[in-house]
Amino acid sequence: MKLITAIIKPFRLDGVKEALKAVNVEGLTVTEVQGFGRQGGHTETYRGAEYKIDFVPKVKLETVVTDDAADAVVEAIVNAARTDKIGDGKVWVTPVDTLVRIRTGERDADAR
Amino acid sequence: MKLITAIIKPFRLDGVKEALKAVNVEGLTVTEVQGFGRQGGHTETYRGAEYKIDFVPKVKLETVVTDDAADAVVEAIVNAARTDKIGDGKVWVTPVDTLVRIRTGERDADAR
Amino acid sequence: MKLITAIIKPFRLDGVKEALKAVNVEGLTVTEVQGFGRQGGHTETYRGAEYKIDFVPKVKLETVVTDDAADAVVEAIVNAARTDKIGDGKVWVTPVDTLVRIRTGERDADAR
Amino acid sequence: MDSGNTTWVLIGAALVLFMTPGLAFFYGGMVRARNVLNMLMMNFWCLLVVPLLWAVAGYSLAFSGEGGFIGNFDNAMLRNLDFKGGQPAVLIFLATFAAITPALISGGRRPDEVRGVGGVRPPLVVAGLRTGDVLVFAPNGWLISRGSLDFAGGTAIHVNAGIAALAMILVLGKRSGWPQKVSPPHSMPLVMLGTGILWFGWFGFNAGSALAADGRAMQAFINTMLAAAAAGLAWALVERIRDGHFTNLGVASGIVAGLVAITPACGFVTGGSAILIGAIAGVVCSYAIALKVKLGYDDALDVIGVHLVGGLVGSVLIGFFADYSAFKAINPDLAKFDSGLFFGGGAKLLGEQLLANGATIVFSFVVTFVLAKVLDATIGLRVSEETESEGLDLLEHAETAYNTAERASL
Amino acid sequence: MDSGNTTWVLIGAALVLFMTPGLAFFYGGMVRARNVLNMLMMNFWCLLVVPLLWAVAGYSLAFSGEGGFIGNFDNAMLRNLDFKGGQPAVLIFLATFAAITPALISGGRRPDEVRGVGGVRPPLVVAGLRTGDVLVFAPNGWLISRGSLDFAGGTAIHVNAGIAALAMILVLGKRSGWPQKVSPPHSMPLVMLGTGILWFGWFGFNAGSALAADGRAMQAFINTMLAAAAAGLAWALVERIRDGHFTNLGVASGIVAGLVAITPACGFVTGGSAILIGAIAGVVCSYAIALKVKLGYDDALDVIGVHLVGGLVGSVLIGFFADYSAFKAINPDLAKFDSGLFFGGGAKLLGEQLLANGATIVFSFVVTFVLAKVLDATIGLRVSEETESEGLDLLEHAETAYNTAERASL
Amino acid sequence: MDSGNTTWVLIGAALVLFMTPGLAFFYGGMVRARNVLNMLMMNFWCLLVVPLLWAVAGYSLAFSGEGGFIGNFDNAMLRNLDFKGGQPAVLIFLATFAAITPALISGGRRPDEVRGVGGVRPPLVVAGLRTGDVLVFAPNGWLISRGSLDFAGGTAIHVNAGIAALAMILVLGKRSGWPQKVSPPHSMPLVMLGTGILWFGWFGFNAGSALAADGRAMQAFINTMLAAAAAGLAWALVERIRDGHFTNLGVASGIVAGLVAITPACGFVTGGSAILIGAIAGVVCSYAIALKVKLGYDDALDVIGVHLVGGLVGSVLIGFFADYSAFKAINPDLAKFDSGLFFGGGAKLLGEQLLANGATIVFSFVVTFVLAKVLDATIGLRVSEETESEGLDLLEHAETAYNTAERASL
Ligand SMILES: Nc1ncnc2c1ncn2[C@@H]1O[C@H](COP(=O)(O)OP(=O)(O)O)[C@@H](O)[C@H]1O
Ligand SMILES: Nc1ncnc2c1ncn2[C@@H]1O[C@H](COP(=O)(O)OP(=O)(O)O)[C@@H](O)[C@H]1O
Ligand SMILES: Nc1ncnc2c1ncn2[C@@H]1O[C@H](COP(=O)(O)OP(=O)(O)O)[C@@H](O)[C@H]1O
Repeated sequence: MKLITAIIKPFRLDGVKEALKAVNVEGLTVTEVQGFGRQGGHTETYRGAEYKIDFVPKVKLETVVTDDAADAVVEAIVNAARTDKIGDGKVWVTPVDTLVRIRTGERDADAR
Repeated sequence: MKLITAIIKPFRLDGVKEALKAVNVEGLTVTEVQGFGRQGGHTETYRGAEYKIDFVPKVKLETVVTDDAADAVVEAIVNAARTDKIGDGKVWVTPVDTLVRIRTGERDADAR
Repeated sequence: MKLITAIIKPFRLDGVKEALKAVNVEGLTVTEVQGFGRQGGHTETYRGAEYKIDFVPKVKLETVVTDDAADAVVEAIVNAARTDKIGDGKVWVTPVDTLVRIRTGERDADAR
Repeated sequence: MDSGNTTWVLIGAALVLFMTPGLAFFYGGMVRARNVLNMLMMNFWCLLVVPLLWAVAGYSLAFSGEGGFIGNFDNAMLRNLDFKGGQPAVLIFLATFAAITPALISGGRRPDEVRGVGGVRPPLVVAGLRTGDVLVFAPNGWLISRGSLDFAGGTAIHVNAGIAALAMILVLGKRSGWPQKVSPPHSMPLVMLGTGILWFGWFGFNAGSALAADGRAMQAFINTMLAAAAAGLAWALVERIRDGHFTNLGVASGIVAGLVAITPACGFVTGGSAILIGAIAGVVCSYAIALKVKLGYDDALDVIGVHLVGGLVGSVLIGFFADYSAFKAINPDLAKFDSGLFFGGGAKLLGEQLLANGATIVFSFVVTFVLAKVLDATIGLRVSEETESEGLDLLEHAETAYNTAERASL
Repeated sequence: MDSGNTTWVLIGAALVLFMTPGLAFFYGGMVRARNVLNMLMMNFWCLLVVPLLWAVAGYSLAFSGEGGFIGNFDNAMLRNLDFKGGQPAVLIFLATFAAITPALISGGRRPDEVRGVGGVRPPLVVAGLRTGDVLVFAPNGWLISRGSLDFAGGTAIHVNAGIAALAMILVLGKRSGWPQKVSPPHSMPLVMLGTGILWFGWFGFNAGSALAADGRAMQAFINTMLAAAAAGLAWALVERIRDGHFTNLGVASGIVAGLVAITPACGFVTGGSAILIGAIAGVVCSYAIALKVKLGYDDALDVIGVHLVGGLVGSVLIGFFADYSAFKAINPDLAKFDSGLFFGGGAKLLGEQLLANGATIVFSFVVTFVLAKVLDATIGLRVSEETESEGLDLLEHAETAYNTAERASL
Repeated sequence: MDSGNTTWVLIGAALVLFMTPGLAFFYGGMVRARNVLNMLMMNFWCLLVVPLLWAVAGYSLAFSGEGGFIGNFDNAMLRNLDFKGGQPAVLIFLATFAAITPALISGGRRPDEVRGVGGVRPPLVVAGLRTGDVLVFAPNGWLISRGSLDFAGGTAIHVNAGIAALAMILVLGKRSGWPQKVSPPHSMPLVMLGTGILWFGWFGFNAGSALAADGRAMQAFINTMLAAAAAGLAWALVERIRDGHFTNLGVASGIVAGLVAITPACGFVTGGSAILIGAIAGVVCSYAIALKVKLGYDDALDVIGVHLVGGLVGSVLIGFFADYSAFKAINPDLAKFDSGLFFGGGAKLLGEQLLANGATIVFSFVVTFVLAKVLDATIGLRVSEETESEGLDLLEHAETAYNTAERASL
């Protein structure tokens, strides 16, 4: 199994979710995160004093898939998340030894 | 070392934590996440307009353990998190090259 | 590629970020998490009733780096995050099959 | 009624109306984030239902005619009101009192536990009940005509609502996990906002009850200020000594306990007595809230510890501190009332106070208990375990209180 | 003006001033967390600009002199005010009315969509416009002198602001994704806080408009209470039956709809009529808000469904429910007004009410539409797509509403 | 005191009481989420302690007898009050003033830095001090009897509290990391809520200080409205030009600066002057807040930039704008006061204003500085570094403000 992790722009979450459904991903887990990268942050002003915020809100998406589905899933995410603007984010793939569905105890491909 | 990641129902967190203590897990990290899966979401109504929320609040739990402890830990989590209802969540295991305790620089099994 | 994950004290985030810049890490993703470990939690009192909170706020930091940069990055984090007090946190390293930059489709080292 | 007194009574009514949202925030801040909307609903609901009942018949049944237990329909649907004498102003002032009484009971349970059709049935029913209750405490009513004193509704409202809450709680039973597993207030700033609004509005409640901007209103106003301050301070000091910290919730609870305690007394006692009544209420209530664990009733928001006990403390202490001569000096035309034990009036008033509160407790407890039992047996009052863990806001109201996550901003 | 009436009018002014922050929270809670500060700004901004315009010339143009359409500059810069008669108190009371009128329009669009220099230009410009509008509704104005009735500004303020909001909305077009993609209120407790403050302040708005603490003020106060309660209840019941749940937003919306509807009527009708007007407004408005999707205008905060429709309902129902003889009984010196269809006055008043509202709608719509078109063509009213997705608070005001994350606590 | 004036003064007292929670939210919103409860506590604490001190002896020492520097104990424990003349109403009105004065100082430091037993010691001690201070500004006091003017406490309260805050700040030193590392307001809606409550309550503060609902009260009310609006607008425009954005915090700060500046002046100047005073205060304060970085004192919540500077601006401008003849026209019986430089009164009044403020600054600074030094040397005023990073709420009060996480809902 593979764990696909993606960092994307929050407003693309809906689109990516639909794209994932289209490649038969049935479950995923989403976390609100703060990203730091080339995109840079922004500045806020309070009573004339500037606050530099380096971080940008991003959404992290994790889904465990079978080995042979991994490439298609990565591709689906990249296509759906892309806006061609800086800060679109990353996708990475890590190996998973085993996946268990808590409710049934099913393993790996059956547990997705 | 292995990283055990579990997505569980929030109200099971306390139970799972106790179960993990019982199998000598001394540290873990918890994140609030949103899950998407078979369980489905819910609908809210504001001034007659329906808002479909696809995501369900879940808790993500991460703990790095020694290779030989991994199976017992997975089992402990599965047993404690199970409610036999849809949406109970997943556990997965990924390989870890090394673990360091920041305070002491200890490595791997000693760093847990 | 390697994924370096660190759990640190929130107030060390700025310092660690600077230390990572110094070792050429150009992107990272940050999550607010709750830690459970040796450090212990705290107690709150409401109308005389005690609430034991086991968890401590921590920050999780994830960055994907090239294999040969991994050791230096771990070291940079450990040095910058260390306060020598209990609860300083952990760093762990996991293998990454591939990394993609969404905006360009670049892979691995180029995608950082 | 002259323009000054009319302004006094109407602004008083507006202030008391504002107290109900204040109460909603005071309680709403204490519950979990997933139940706060149900708590707000239970309170706002009282503002929707009770004034209508009051206008249609409630006021008339309570205040018109000569009946010792119940009035007549002479003023039903607002008919035959004496505008010159200011009767409509008094009517609407009292409507806001009638509205907040059942709202107080809403704190009787964390909403985790109370269900109903859409979470509003119990307050609805209880609203009807309470409006009825007030009848017994009407000016010509049995208790009042015997000589017991209750200036702004300490017995009629706080003791009454507090004991009703206890009856509800006993019918409902404990939350699962209580008292081991409880949860902290989800928003203390909301609690403090509620406290600020309550204190502000309570001047209308207490001093407004003089129904004229006169010397007695001044004294009631001063008493309200001092008792709240003394009780807040007393509760905070108890917590500091007993638990080690001054807490905001302690200060807020103490302020409310002091306001409750001075409510029945504020038009009968002088400033020094008000300070004492406040301080005593602060100390007594700060210990009374611990009884729930010892005696095993799950009074999540401490309606009993604060409103029942606070109201009792204030009402009973009238028996010691009432001072007719001081008020006679302010207003020579004032109708006679008995002074208390410490002010030359002997024990008679104390006896009347004990009797009035005892009768109220028995009456209100029995009525509410029977009603709650009937409701529980027929439609069921407890929410399901699923609702308890998912939260009432979503399941009963299809709403969530806070949508600040990025997800919500998609 | 005696001390009682002076107190009445000045406290009324303070209450109405407090309504604008209340409105800010009512609307602010409904928008997304990333746009709430822009919403608050649009409301507070009205409090900064309008009272100044009012003092410099607005009041004088509206109220001095004999002109049927516009006054003169006799009272400009607060000159020549009659302190004995209480004119300054009335002036500042009305200033707070002038301020809240453009604030109502701010709800005309979720701020996601309205831009300007720093997000404040449209309300600024519209503030000038509105202050001007009021001229037409001055006491000597054409509409009023024909005999139409508007006690506290149902037509002049709510219908006026509501139709102006519609004009703005038509110029601005729809948000991208509307009506498929919308977002829930970011903070319902903030909405309920706003509701509580609005109800509280509205007593000053309506009963204060009697400009004396007299019998008519009492009646207006009672009507305000009952109509709000009836409308809140009606809206909640519609939702329960239609959508399956009682919701807090429904209760809040109903309360506001009832307050809007009783605004023009509160000094002309009695309590039973107020309950009916409230109940009708609650039902009608709870359905009116669905029109936006059917007819395709993106009225995100339902200013049209609540203020325009609510104001119309109340104003037209005066034509049925106005009851001169009841008010004559309260105050024998009261100037004559026509009674409504149900109270022996025939259809004349109804005709006048329809005419007055029709004229207001045409006038206000045309003026605002032209103005908005000009603004849109010259400086542009819509924010860019980037601003829409990043949030106005950050891009227009360089602020964010909530910084509670650990990150913010570094 | 007739019913109208009694209502005026008592409602004024209720409004001023409500200002202290308003101030708590205004400041509380500006600090970090982990310190907000300590900020609320410091403000509510003043409401608990000061009214009691005031009733027991403070009022009497300030207002009874003929002493130029201090009164006597004739009215201690509320004895010998003249109910007919309305003395009790005035007493409790002033109690709320006494309470908010030390609350203002609480903004003198972000709570990150101030410790004490449970975080309340400094305000407690300072409360005693401030209550004492007021003695010097009593009606028979030295400064007032020389002819300087201070209608509602601009010098006695705002300058006094502002300079005391500066003394505290100089003793406490800078927060670690300041001014490089600071943190943004944790909740701007809370700040705006505080602003709304403050403006609302300030009508009681300023216009209530006329102690009668008369022409002067009307003028003071109008001035309060206009100065706040002008200052809010001025500050917002400065920010727009200087920093590029209109900000909510700027609008809020401007409103408060305008309210502070008009406080001493509102009963001596006419509307046009009020607009100018407000506008000048808005501009001056918006620049004054930048001084802290240049001069190196860590005035985290800008008590100095807003209250000290705003109070000074208003108080000194009385020397230019006071207009006796205008007020004489409103009330022929008005006691004489000097007019200002622009209104034919010459420079005498300006001199008195400068002297009064100078004396206040020296007196209050020295007293507070010495006191703070003593406290710092004995019990220590700064919190430990650990407390600074963990947050005062948890360590000093064992509470956390927000528990909205799922974790909290377990
Ligand atoms: N090496 C990395 N490891 C983990 N996350 C990263 C890494 N680099 C970037 N990110 C995440 O991806 C987001 C986008 O990266 P950024 O460099 O801003 O733009 P782009 O992806 O277009 O190159 C960042 O905000 C951060 O959350
Ligand atoms: N393939 C997956 N990868 C990552 N997380 C998943 C995956 N499938 C499900 N999840 C997580 O597990 C939760 C429960 O899954 P769900 O399909 O709803 O029920 P069940 O676990 O009973 O099959 C989801 O809400 C989601 O957070
Ligand atoms: N085995 C583990 N796996 C994952 N996270 C851990 C583990 N042990 C500790 N942590 C995280 O590291 C934090 C610090 O650990 P703790 O045991 O308190 O102190 P220390 O790191 O000094 O030994 C914890 O709060 C938790 O977030």
